[in-house]
Amino acid sequence: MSRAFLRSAVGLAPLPPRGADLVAFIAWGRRHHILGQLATVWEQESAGKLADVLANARIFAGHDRRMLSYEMNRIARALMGTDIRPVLLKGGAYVAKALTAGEGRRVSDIDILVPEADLKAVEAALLAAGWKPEVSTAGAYDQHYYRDWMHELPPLRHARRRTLIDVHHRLTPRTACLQVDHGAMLSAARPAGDGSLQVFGPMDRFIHSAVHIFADGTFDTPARSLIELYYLFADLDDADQVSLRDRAREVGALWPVDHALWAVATLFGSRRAAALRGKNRLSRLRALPVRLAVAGKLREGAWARLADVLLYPRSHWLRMPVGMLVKHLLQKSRRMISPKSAVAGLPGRE
Amino acid sequence: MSGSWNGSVGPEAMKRLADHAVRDVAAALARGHLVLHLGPFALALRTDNAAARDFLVSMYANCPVSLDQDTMADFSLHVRPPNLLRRFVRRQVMPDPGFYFPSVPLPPRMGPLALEMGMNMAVALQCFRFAIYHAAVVADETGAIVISANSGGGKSTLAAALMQENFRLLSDEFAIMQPGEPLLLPYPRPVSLKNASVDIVRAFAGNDAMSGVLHGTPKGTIGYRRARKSDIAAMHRPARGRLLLFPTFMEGAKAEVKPVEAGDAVMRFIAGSPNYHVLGEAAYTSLMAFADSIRAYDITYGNTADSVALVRELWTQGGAA
Amino acid sequence: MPAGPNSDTWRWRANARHYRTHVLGDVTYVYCHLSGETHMLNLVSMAMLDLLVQRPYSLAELADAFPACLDVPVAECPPAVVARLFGELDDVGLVERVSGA
Amino acid sequence: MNEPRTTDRVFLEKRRQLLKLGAAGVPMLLTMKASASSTAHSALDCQITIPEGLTILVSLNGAAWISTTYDYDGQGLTSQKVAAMQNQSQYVLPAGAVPERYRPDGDCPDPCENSGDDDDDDDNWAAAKKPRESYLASLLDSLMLSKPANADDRSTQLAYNWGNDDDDDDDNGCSTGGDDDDDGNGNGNGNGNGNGNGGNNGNHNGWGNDDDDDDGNSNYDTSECEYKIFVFDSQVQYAPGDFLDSSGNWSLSGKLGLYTIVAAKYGQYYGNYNSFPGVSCLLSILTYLNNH
Repeated sequence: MSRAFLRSAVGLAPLPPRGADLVAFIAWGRRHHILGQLATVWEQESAGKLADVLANARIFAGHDRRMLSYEMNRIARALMGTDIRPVLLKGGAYVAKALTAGEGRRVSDIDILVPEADLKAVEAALLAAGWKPEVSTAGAYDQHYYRDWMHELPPLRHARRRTLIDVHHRLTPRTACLQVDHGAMLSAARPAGDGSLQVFGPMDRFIHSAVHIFADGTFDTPARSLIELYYLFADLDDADQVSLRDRAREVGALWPVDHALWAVATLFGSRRAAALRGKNRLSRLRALPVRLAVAGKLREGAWARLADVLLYPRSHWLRMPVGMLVKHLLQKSRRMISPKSAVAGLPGRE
Repeated sequence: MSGSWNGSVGPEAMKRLADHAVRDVAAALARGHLVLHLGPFALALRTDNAAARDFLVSMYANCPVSLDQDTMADFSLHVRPPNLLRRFVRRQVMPDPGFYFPSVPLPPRMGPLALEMGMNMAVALQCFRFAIYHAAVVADETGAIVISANSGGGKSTLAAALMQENFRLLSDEFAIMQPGEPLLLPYPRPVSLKNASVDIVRAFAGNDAMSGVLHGTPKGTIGYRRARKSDIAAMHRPARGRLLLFPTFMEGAKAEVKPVEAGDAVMRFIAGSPNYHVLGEAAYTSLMAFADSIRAYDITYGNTADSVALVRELWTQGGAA
Repeated sequence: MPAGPNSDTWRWRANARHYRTHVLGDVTYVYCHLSGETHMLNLVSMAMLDLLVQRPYSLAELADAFPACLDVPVAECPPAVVARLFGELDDVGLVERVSGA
Repeated sequence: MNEPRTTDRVFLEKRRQLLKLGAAGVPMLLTMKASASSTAHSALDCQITIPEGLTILVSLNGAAWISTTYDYDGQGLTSQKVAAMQNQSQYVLPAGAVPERYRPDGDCPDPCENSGDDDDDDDNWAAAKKPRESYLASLLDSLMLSKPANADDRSTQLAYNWGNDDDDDDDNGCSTGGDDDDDGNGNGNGNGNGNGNGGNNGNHNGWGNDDDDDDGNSNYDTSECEYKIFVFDSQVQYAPGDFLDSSGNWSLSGKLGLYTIVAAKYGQYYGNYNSFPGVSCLLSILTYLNNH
């Protein structure tokens, strides 16, 4: 069922013809926060209540997009006079480059990547321009956790606009077993807009998305992530498609990219992606858990919960060596009983 | 495949809630297939709560509804127990608009409140096709009176009183503004009354106009004044704003009127909107046109009769701004 | 208040195509396309915005020109005040730096 | 579009007046905000009812015990009373749950050293920005002071200086009330009083009896300075949304502030479990804020 929905979502298949199925399809899109993407594909061909629902989603996504563009403008403004050119990651990049992957996409925050050497300067510039450490992670332990173990600064929230920014200096945590060569990707980045910001090239965008989805997280938004991969893949020209796996190998991200190609090939029926995978398939044993989890997440309900069980330990395992993981979980559980944050109930993430 | 995907049956041909057998209504409600078509919105409802169901059947009798699973809705609302355990251990009920929003759990007898709160939430937090402002709206043929919601200002009581004066009810809770144009759209749901207002409105509107009363809710004593058949019949007819009021009720106060500059009025009005910023330019355009077409006043009053007399006077003087 | 660093040599302008205005009495409501925000400007901030539409100014030039534009002596509108008012416009993205300056 | 106006004398004068305000730091540009404030939002204008006699005991490290049954005699804290209260508490929050401004200062032997209550900045009371809220908060607080006489005084004094002038007679050696009082005087005059006074007020209520001067027990029992107790003498109903400003930031002070914090913390740790009074109302507001 879900696979059919995914294909309808990107316009590879028509909308479900029966009323009840169409209602179920829209409900599915709503649950997965992809109504905006559905709107970009289907609003023009819709009428009546369906058109209303899609228009509503388009307007909401338009707001996110405006917010994102403006945040980019503000980041460039904050860094004016320095020669730091942050790379926009994920949604920010898709919007800056007007990619299909960015259309109708819901966003809650903006991610940028800067060389580690510039990290302090970037943080200082942002703080001077009105960003503040996010309350929910302002505690000493969280600060230490982010700074020492992770691949980003603790999130900053702008005091007036209340938007969040994640400043990364690498693409996977320092402690993760997968170490992507972010330096290579950073130096291949290209200017966006007026040149004060940058974006990755198309291949690196796909690679980063694959890393983010399969090697760094709990896969919380499966439909959204998979649709993103599909569009990013479609955005590659022939030469890029052919070179994709080589580039992935070069930057040390081959296995997530192979997972991603598997997803695009299997779920969206892309022959091109299937051909690229060719004989270089991952050993079934390594591939199986992730793929089961993807399938489970897509099915929702009990399957999704099962997938969570598979994925939650995995997401941590991907990020930290075992000893450190034990320490972190211990600290986390202790924090449940002994919170560091002194300010109660303030709006924060999670 | 052009224009064929509409996902709904023609709302004009739809039966009223009262025309359906209660048993069918209950069955559709239990499955979440009951779709209420009111003004610009179609709302899919689901509940097992008997109090909420009875309330719906009584207060929304004249609204068009569909009971089949083929009908697309703008929003869906599930009035349900907070979790499985609560269903048995200590029965409670709460609105669940489909996104994470753990609202105040209520005892089952307060199902109607959970339903009404949920319907407000569904619109306030999920509607982006129209700019929503926290205000009551009533209108006659010449235009609309928008009553902004000051806390304790008596917005709903005043709206109910003006219904008695032959204004039609557009909405008790939201001024729903068309993007790009200063048109206000009707969404005529029951008028929600708190504490002393319940009896005040009952006294002039009559018992038949009222719902039962819920005591001891998180908002105090709550009762509803139903939208009339004529209000429902006009639910697709928008109105143009002429008067914007910021009411303050003060026990025993002398009735008083003070003009509010349009610039100030706009600022206050936006502060009561949950979605102004989401609509961006379209909301700005319609709001500026609205500001040009209204006169705005702070009004202070000590009783309902005063407030009605005062509004009558403002309404007849000056014509359109 | 300003949204980032500033330098006396950088020149700034307001681009009227980036926003819409609507006058309501003494205040002007400004919708900014870029941010999607609506701002309420009073006669002073609106005067500065109007001035910056005409041609680019550096902060130093603005400190000279703005009191004259308001028809007040510099003592009533010293450079620090001009800088603060400019900062308010800068903070909400109503002004942009002219490239190459 | 304002060409014709610019030559008008009245217009020029208006601008001049505004410029004076601008020079004094008043913003000349306001950005419109759709409201995150719950008062504007019917779904969120829920009220919390704090049951009569509810007590909150706060320890040095910011842990809290909440009881609806413990009957505090108002005669100062002793280790027995602390133990009894903890025994009767239905809800417990771990160390760190309560912000420092509500904690005892712990400086038992030292009479009234300034507790360095410098947390003004994590409140949003600063300057004259939120007169309405501070007024509201103080008014609400004043409605539930332990001593009715004070309540009357204070409710007429609005947010200004209230609590400083009256009974805060620094009578007992380790009362933080003394400290807060100093604080309050320091910034209260400039009306940034929310915090100092809030804490102050809380002190009064809990320690209201400190006035009775029974320092005797605190000489041998450090409970007085290692714990602080807050008592709600009568049932109180309030809307926590009133403590939110239009950006969705909290301005919390006084006993109601403490209660709001404690309820929010409880909700954060335990959700709806065990029905802490008002927790679902707060959860609904917090969730709304987090999603917007």
